[in-house]
Amino acid sequence: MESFDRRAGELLSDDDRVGLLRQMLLMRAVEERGNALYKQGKIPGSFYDGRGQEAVSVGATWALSGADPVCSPLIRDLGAHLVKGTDLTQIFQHYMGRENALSHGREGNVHFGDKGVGVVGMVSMLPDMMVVATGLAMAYRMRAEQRCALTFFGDGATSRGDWHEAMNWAGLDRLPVIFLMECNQLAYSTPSARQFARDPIERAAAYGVHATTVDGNDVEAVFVAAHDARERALAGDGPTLIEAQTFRMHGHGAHDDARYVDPGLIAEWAARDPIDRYSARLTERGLDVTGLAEDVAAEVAEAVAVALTAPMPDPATATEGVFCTSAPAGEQLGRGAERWSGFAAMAQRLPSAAAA
Amino acid sequence: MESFDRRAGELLSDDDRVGLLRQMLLMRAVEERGNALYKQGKIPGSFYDGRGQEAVSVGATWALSGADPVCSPLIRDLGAHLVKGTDLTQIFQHYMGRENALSHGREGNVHFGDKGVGVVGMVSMLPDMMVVATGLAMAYRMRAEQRCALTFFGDGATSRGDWHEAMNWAGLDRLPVIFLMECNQLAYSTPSARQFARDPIERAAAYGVHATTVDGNDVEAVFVAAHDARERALAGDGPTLIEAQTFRMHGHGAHDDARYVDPGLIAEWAARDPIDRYSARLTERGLDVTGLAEDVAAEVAEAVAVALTAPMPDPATATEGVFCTSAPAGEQLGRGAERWSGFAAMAQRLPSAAAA
Amino acid sequence: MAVRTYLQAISDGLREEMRSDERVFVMGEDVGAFGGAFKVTDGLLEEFGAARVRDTPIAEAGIVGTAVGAALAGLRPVCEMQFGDFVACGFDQLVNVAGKMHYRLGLAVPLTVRLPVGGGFSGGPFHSQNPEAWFMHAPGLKVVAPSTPADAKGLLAAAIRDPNPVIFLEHKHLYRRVKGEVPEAALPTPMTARIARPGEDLSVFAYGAMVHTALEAVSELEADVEVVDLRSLVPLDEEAILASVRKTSKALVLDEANATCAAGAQVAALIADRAFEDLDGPVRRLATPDVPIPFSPPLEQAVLPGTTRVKEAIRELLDY
Amino acid sequence: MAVRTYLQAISDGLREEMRSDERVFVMGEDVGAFGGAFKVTDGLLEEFGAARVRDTPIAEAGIVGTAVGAALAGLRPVCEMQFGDFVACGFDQLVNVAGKMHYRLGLAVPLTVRLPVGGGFSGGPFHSQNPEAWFMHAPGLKVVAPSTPADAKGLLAAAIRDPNPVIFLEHKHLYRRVKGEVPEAALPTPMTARIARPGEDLSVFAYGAMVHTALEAVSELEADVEVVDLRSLVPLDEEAILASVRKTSKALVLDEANATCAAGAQVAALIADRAFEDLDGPVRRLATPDVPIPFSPPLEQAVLPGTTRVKEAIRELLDY
Ligand SMILES: Cc1ncc(C[n+]2csc(CCOP(=O)(O)OP(=O)(O)O)c2C)c(N)n1
Ligand SMILES: Cc1ncc(C[n+]2csc(CCOP(=O)(O)OP(=O)(O)O)c2C)c(N)n1
Ligand SMILES: [Mg+2]
Ligand SMILES: [Mg+2]
Repeated sequence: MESFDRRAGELLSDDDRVGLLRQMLLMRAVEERGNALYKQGKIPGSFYDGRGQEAVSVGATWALSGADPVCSPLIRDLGAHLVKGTDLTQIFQHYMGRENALSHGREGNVHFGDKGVGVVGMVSMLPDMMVVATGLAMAYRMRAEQRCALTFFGDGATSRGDWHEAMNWAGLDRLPVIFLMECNQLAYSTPSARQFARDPIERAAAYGVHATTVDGNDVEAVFVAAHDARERALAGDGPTLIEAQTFRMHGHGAHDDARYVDPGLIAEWAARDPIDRYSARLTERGLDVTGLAEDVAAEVAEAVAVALTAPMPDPATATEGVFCTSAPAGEQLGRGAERWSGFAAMAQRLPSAAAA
Repeated sequence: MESFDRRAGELLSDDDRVGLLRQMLLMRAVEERGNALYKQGKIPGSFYDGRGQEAVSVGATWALSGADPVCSPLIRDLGAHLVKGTDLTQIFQHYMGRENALSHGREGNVHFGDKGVGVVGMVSMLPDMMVVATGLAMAYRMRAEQRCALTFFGDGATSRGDWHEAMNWAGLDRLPVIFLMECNQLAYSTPSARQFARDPIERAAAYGVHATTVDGNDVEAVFVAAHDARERALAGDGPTLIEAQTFRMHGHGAHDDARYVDPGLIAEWAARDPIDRYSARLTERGLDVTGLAEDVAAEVAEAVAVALTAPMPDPATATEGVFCTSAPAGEQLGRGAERWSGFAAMAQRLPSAAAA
Repeated sequence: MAVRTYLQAISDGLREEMRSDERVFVMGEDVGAFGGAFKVTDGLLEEFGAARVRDTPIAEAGIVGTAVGAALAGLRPVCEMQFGDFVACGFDQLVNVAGKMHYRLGLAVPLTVRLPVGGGFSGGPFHSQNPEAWFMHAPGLKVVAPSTPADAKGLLAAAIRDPNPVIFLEHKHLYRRVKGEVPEAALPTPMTARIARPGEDLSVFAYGAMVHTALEAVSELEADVEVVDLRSLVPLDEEAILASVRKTSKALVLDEANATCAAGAQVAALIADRAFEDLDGPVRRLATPDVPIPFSPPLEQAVLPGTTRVKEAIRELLDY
Repeated sequence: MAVRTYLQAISDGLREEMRSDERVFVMGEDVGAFGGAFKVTDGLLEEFGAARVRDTPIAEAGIVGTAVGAALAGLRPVCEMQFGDFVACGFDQLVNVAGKMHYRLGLAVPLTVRLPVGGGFSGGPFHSQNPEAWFMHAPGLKVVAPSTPADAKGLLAAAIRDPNPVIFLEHKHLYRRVKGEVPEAALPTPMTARIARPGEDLSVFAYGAMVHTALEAVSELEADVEVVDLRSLVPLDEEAILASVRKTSKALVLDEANATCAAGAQVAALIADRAFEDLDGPVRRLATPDVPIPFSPPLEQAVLPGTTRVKEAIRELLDY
């Protein structure tokens, strides 16, 4: 693995660091509450979380500019939605199948998007959205825009043909897209060793795709890898495959007790919990992060309280919206939150650009 | 490229050599006649040939035992059918859409198979049959049979998802399958440079697939590569990707004048014609190959003459056979011709096996 | 006869076919130690070993395509799609490779693809689909859709023994909800329709979960309604359909799938063409409108055909 | 108005949309310098450059999926499948990604996929298919099928300007065989049916190449037959269909696609449900039986519906 520490030191401010921790805490708190709501029967269907993998989606999305879309976060990547700025209350309403602005009850789980902040919701067929992200990148290249697209997928998803079509296409056209492979060592019950003989990262170069492996439980390392991939993309140097090594700490979904996973492995990875590690690191660094968890808990509690008062969708609307009836005016994907302090710093240096 | 000459010297008898040349001549003669029949309006639809690529299908198939299927030869790979022993007259009847034992008029072009000799006909969707060949290999492995499957595909076909699923699957399970990539530098009008950024052969190792590149216009080199791949497969060492470097000397099909191809390139490759080169080499070696072309011409002429007397299929049969109505008794794929002298030599050493 | 759930009956059927024919094997994502997403293959790994209970990569084209190869080599693969929805990723291998092989080349492809299908439990747009019509419109594929435990077991045996590729639809909502007597012996169910409830005044045609919806609706009405469980969609038991209409003169065709070009459209078109003279009223259809299946319960209930709407449709048609 | 072939009309339509809207671009295999397998995109590279006339790898999922991405980014991709048959390889991206995006997430996917379809020239099982019913049975996709040069151009404009994914079926057998007047101006054709020939005694419903088969058959008969060119399959112009049946009381539904669950099944089922009282005879269907399209001319002619069989069916139904 490359050394990310030094680069992180150069790139991240203390505000960034606190922000990264906060978003990871938020992701965990939302998902813990989600699991509880599921068990209380308030979330229909099923519930999936990314416990232990918070550093991946939070770290990577932190590196995006407001105009860089995520297409798409997957079931372990709630952090991408949060970093981009999707409203918490809406997320809970969505989870519970209540009327909400994200999916109007048409979708559940992490299958939401928020076009306003530039997040395209996932489809279940893995990894279809890699191809769509490649298409976004193709459009940016065609319009000579300084933007790139970020897409997530698991180790298991690399076995499907669409993985290949996206890798090949992006490599061929040197497109500004970041492929983030979340190697949590499992695909449902199937270990990576039954998914591929050799780590897909080894194929990247032979697609014309730059590749890098990071500790997926180190949020700064993930951030740096995504940051560098974005720079490369914007410089016209093509796509990057980032492999984030991590571990799925819960079952595949709330219904799955994951008894097929070696408890020793879970204990080992628990000791590397991305949130605990990062809290300790920031404390060591002299940052006060003691109040964050409480803040976050309050934020979640409030969002849930409001969400619980939201009505269910009106059944009369069930068949509406299959087709779009008026042409979208201009681009549909809006700007998400811009978290990395580097963007603000650049904007200060370029006041006219900031005004635009 | 590896050195194949020495190995060819060890493996091939003079009978093999004459046989290889004869089959290449036969492929060319059949296709020349096919093009003529197409232009005369006797072959409906379209016609595709593999001119200049004869060494690939002939050389590779020569290395197969009778029980090793080809699944499937593609439009440039008539030689695989011929080496396996499919009847010439039936082939012409098939081309012309007359009643025939191979497809009963349901198929055209090189889209035929001959289950009796262990050849599964291609489907057009590229490269779907790679996956099917992988499944044959999976079955052989499950039954612990000493067999392997050979499958062909072009450089262009490597861009599709099924290429990846087959490569990954075969590598994962170390299956006895030979992937023969026919790199003729074009996919219809599209040059390889617009198909992939980096040669797919570079990805093979990272799938757990052994890889080798050969001069696809050198029939002995192709034979040796296939022979070694088969040995590896039977030894349990998994799949091999053979890249045969060659060039498409005609248009994509009979309708295509290929004016998009640089004439200089065609001239360059014409000088490396696999048949001319091999004839010269055998002559140099002291083998008399002067009569072969004439023999072959006579064989083709006779087959065509008979085929031209065959009736068109009975329209009343058009809807028959969509479903199989009686369970096949045992394996459907029979034994093809066994061409390589090495098999006969082995059989002599093992008389009981020969009797079986 | 033992009482088994629909799910247990499928498991039993699979186990018995594997016991009696060593060519039969199962493959799919997480079908081994995990026993499959719905536990249909639970216990098979222990009994038959990893060679015959094969965990695969996430590669639906790979699953279908390698199964075609294995079938050509003389084996009898039974593929599980984790959810029927994912069959879209193996669509080409099914319709173009498996389905056309026998017609084109005379090669039989004895292959079964099990599809857990259907909605009703907030599965949302990607875990609730009923894709059978796509395959009915692809020559060379058989399609069966049992509604009872006995037929689930019997049709699975029939599918596995059939020398053709067979799409086996198992409705997720029936898995644990429906129980019934299942013969111990592995008797294949013929691919024909079944009169689920005889009647004289109106015929309801349904398959899979909709058979239960129809029966429930009829049980709440005072009317002599026949319910025909199609069981097999390809081949479609046209004679049984026409015979029922000839008797009752009124037809309601039910579908959980999206309405346009659904199985029910084919059944209705058949009746309109070949039983026109016997009809005393329009051929009514009830199906899910052409929308992806929404996640939220009130929305999902609004689109899936339920007993209330079935009863209404029956009443209206009886009064016609 | 200039006289153009069906193929030229499609080319013209594409060129004009590209001229008037810089967001429109084309992509597909060999669409650039080569001008496409059928030469529909001939000359576009020269006029619009390689950025807007994009040769792609052989990757149908890639073509559809990247087009979805480009559409989300505000462009208007027009994808060419080299033959409509290969759309099976991009099926999942179409039905699961493109088709459901707006309903699920409120994102419009203005995307056109051109499918050269149909048989009649010994294309065999993989170059002759009519896959429209698969997409009619996938919510969120529009499906149009012009039969004349004017409609080919007009419906292409309508498809490209539509904010939804539209499957544009262009029948290969019409490309050079059919000529007609085409307005110079780029007027989109509404996605509604068209009376191709008015009549009082019987309605024939058809689309694509079958419209010409129907017209030819009718022209050889002494009868007052109406031919309705559906033009759009999704949305389906139900009112026009019902109005025609109300007038003529007899319906024949034609399909070049395989019969089961075809577009024609949907039309027939619609008539049987909603125009029952107006019917004076069975709703007859004529379609290709459920077989892959065979290569050999006598076999292909035996399965595709031709004028002889259409005439027979019309006569029979008139005499009913
Ligand atoms: C094409 C496809 N096949 C099957 C599934 C069912 N499925 C959902 S998640 C999953 C495992 C995914 O594993 P991985 O890609 O490693 O992601 P992880 O869950 O580990 O984050 C499977 C098989 C699917 N979603 N898509
Ligand atoms: C999935 C798919 N898409 C498109 C085609 C149309 N097509 C037929 S041959 C061909 C070019 C194939 O190129 P390559 O694989 O290099 O084989 P070659 O013709 O050069 O032998 C194309 C695009 C196809 N057969 N299959
Ligand atoms: Mg994983
Ligand atoms: Mg090629």
